Amino acid sequence: MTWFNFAHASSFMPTEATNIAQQVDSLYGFLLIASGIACAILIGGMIYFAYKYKRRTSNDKTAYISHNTALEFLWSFIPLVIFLGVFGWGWHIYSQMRAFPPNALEVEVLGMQWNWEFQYKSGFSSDTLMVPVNRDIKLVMTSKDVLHSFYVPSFRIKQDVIPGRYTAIWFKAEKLGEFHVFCTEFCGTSHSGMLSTIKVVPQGEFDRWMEEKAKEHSEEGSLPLAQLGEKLFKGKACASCHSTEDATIKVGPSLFQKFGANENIEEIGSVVINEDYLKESILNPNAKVVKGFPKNVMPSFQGQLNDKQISALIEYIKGMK
Amino acid sequence: MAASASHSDKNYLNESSGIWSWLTTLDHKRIGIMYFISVLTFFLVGGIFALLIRLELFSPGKGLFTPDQYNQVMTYHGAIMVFMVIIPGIPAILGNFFLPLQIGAKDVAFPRLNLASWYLLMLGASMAVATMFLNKVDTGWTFYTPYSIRSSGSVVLMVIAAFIMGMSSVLTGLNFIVTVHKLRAPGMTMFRIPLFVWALYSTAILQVLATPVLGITLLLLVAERVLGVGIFDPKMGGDPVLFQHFFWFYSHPAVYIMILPAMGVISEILTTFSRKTIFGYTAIAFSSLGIAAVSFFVWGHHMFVSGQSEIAGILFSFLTMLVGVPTAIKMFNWLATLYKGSIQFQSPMLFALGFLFLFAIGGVTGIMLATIGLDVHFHDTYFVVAHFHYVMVGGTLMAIMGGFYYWFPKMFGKMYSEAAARMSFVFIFIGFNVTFFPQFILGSMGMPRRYFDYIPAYTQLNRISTVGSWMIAVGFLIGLYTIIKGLRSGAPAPANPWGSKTLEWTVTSPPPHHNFDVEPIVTAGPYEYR
Amino acid sequence: MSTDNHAHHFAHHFKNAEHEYQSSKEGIWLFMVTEILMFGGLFVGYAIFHSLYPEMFAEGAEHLDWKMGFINTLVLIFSSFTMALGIYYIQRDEKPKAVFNLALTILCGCIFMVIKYMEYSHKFHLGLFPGKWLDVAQTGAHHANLGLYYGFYYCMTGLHGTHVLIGMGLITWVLIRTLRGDFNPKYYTAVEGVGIFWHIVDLIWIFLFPLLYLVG
Amino acid sequence: MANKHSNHEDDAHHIMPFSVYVKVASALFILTILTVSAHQMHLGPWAAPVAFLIASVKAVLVMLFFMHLKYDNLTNRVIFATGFFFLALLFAISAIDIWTRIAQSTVL
Repeated sequence: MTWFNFAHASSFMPTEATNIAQQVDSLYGFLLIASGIACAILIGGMIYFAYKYKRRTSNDKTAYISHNTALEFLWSFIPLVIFLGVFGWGWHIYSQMRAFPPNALEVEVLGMQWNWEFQYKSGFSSDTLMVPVNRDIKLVMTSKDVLHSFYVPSFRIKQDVIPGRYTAIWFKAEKLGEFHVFCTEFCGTSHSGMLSTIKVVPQGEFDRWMEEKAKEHSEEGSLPLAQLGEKLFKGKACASCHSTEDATIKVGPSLFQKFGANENIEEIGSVVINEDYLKESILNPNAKVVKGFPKNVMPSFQGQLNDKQISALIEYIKGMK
Repeated sequence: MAASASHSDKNYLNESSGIWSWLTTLDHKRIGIMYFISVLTFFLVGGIFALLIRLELFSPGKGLFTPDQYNQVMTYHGAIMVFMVIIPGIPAILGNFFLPLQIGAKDVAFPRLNLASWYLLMLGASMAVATMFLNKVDTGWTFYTPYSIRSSGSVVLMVIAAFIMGMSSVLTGLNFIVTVHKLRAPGMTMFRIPLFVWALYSTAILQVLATPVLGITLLLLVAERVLGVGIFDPKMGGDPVLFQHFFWFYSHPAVYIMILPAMGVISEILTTFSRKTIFGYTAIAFSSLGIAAVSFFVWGHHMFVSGQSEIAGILFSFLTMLVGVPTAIKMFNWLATLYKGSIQFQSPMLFALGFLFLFAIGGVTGIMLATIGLDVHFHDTYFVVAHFHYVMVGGTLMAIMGGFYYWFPKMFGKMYSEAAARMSFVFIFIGFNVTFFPQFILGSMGMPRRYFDYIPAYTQLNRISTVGSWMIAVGFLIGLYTIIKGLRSGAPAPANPWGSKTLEWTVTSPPPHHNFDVEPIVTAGPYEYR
Repeated sequence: MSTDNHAHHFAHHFKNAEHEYQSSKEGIWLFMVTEILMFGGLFVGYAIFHSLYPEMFAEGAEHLDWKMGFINTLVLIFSSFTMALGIYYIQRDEKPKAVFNLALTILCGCIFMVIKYMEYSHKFHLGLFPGKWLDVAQTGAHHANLGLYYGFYYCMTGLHGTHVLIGMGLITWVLIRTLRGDFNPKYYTAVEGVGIFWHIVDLIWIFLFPLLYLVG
Repeated sequence: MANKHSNHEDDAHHIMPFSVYVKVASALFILTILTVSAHQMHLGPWAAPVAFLIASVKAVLVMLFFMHLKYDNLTNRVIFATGFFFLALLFAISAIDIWTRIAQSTVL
């Protein structure tokens, strides 16, 4: 497929990190050329006729051509054949996208407003997806709340993530590096902030990372509370809505130097930010929303955090000075 | 009511006066004008929202809005443009005015129903606008579950508004079908009706058959929010993908409700300004019907990655390719109509040629999106945004503008300033390409749609796109100026300023109250330029 | 071909009264298509979820009293019969009989709604509410999502009941017009249209009854 | 042609005899009873198709005689049939999707 390499569009298409990405780009390249020809005929023809047959006198006589069966048959039949060919080509690529290799490394993806969580079989989870290069990876995905869509431009794959059921997608990255993950199904306030990264690394590095993660996971119990809180704060993507190092307002109020301060709550008035308030706001975020911020934005973490983890988070927030 | 009906200068505009005579009118022409005023207002509001979206996207990061405000603006832009501008656009304005005139009828079949449709649209529109002052809706115009079940906006009111506007659309369609079946003048056979009428007729079929399914979908969404019935809610064992099936069963044909009438307008303008009979009348007429029919079979191409089954996806990809054929037929037939014509570049013709240009690009990118393996990459990216704006704005809106300039002399009995109209075309056409062509590239690069913020790599193209949106705005402002100036001080228009052959040009400009003083007898086709 | 001997004046854009009648009737049929497609959406949803959760639907149907549905079916079929007779007598210019049959149709509609009301209040009493409001503990439902079945039950019967009420209103309207003497064998478009609407309401119930009460 | 079409329409509309209405109503009553008795025979997997079949027969009777479709013109019959056709289409393709989905399950 080198003959339309120029249309391979590498100038604006994202890196082709998988074999399927190359195939998709070949088809896209073909379609760009075919479309270019079609547009040249239609638009070029239009411009040529407009120039050639422009009105010269106010009583020009025009040819009376009502139809031409042969021509009409041709311009119905040729597009049909091309369209069906393109359909077949697209089907061929799609069937590869949907043919799950049997021995793939499986990772469970959990989409939620508004971050991705990647859960490995060894029992730990991560907010970035670390995978070994040249290895089939199968992602089994579900959502905790609303529809999301898992999209990796460099792999040319996308699949909606649906609450209440599992969908799947697979890829085999052939290039090392970091690749964007976007959410492409509108999911509310921070839809455009629901980003993640896929890190493709050599097998050795991946194995080391797995070991480290597993160790960290087992050590979580012995971490000091504030450090565990910091880890959870990152892992649950709290930071995408609450700033911790200055008073900048993101989606929600900043938590910097908030502990012990007063906040103005709609309909209730001034409230002191203490342990109880923080705990209530984590478990039941709509109970006391700070004035000026919308309700129903922050998800509840009821059932996702145990008492120790909540204490750890509070400890961490206390320390933001 | 004016008593002196015998006066020879009487036409539909001055046969009676006062606001009440307009609000209670049963005259299809006056109802058309009322639609024109209301849709133009909605368009200005939707257009301002579009400009605000582009302004926010001028730079990555937070600009004008908070993310929630952006999502609301994006939702209202979509909902207003779809339900209140493009769907009623051509059928309700130009269709109402010219369908009876073009087939030699004195009115549409059910004039009261016609007025009721306008009031329904107004009622729905006011409810939609009311949500802007209550809890603003942020679901996108597609109302996908389960987000629309959980969202805190006034989704129920918005959805009922869409339901009511849907009823308005159904009743307009019903009216047009009966009008075309029953009210044609003597000699006006089905194969002598102008192609604009064929297009409206095909559209009307879509309106009647597809909209009820949207109706029940929206009612179920209301039930979902009020009663929690669970049909579309996975928490209750329901299926959000089924919502998408129901939604697109209407909303894909709705895309053709938007574009088919535009194609009809283009056929009228091209023949008039190349003073030549249409090439392949029957092919164009049947391709309208064909597009209408096949459009019901292809809704799932909006759902290739939605979690529907692979088999369904492949089937929909195949069926979608079939819609491409009648569309290609129309394009080639229009091109052949230009061949050996006598082409004049009045502003309606400029808009028609602009339509061909933009629709060609919209069409070929449509084929790319129909190709299932490729759509997995493009789905829900700016490629899709660019594609449907090329079809909806580059197609439908260009046709509305062209059609409006074309029929302006007939509607108001005055000529507009040709220079100003051409100027508006230049700004809209260039601005449109500057705005939306970069979005194809952004989409190829992977920028998802409905994004408040984006990664820095997308900045340059977004900037170009935003600048383009300002050019479009200037173009439409010039257009508005042209219309107002034409209405205030335009030269009186003759009955047939362009030398067209269809029936509406045989009556005075503006037409008399009852359209035809003598019932026309039709003996030939609509485009007999010999 | 002339209809001058009859009082009805047809609208100016029609050629004659018959032309107007045929056009109106086509409009009515087109409207009925939209009714079919709107209700049809619910039936499609019902069929799909029935195939996914057959036991749950069977459980739901067991809570319904088929005798109530059966009586309502008979009432509605009878009302369709009297509606058809109402038109028949107008066609034959027998006004008193037509009025009697139309009134009987309205009465049947009332009976239908009363039985429906009894059914609903009984269901509410048992805690059989739609969707998330269904009281799983009180009803002892085997399927946690039984509310989905009742979602369908209330949406379908509720939308149908709304149509019965609208139909009764429309029949009252044509009844008054009949009493006023607006109709005659040459002009009875409104009665015909309302009749078709009423039969559609009956038609939908004919499917709702076995689907909800029997098969489940 | 429009005018020719409506000119040769029958000026006096078809009036069905009274006995037809009575026969159709009786048939509908009998079929309703039949549905219920079929239900009580516990036909298992056949229950749904049988109930649906009987309902369809009843529906056709109502359409043909009560709604006078039997004596109506072709256009109106085609119009009404179109509604059912597109309904079937909505059902068919949605069902194809739902019945051919390959269920994925969690890997954890």
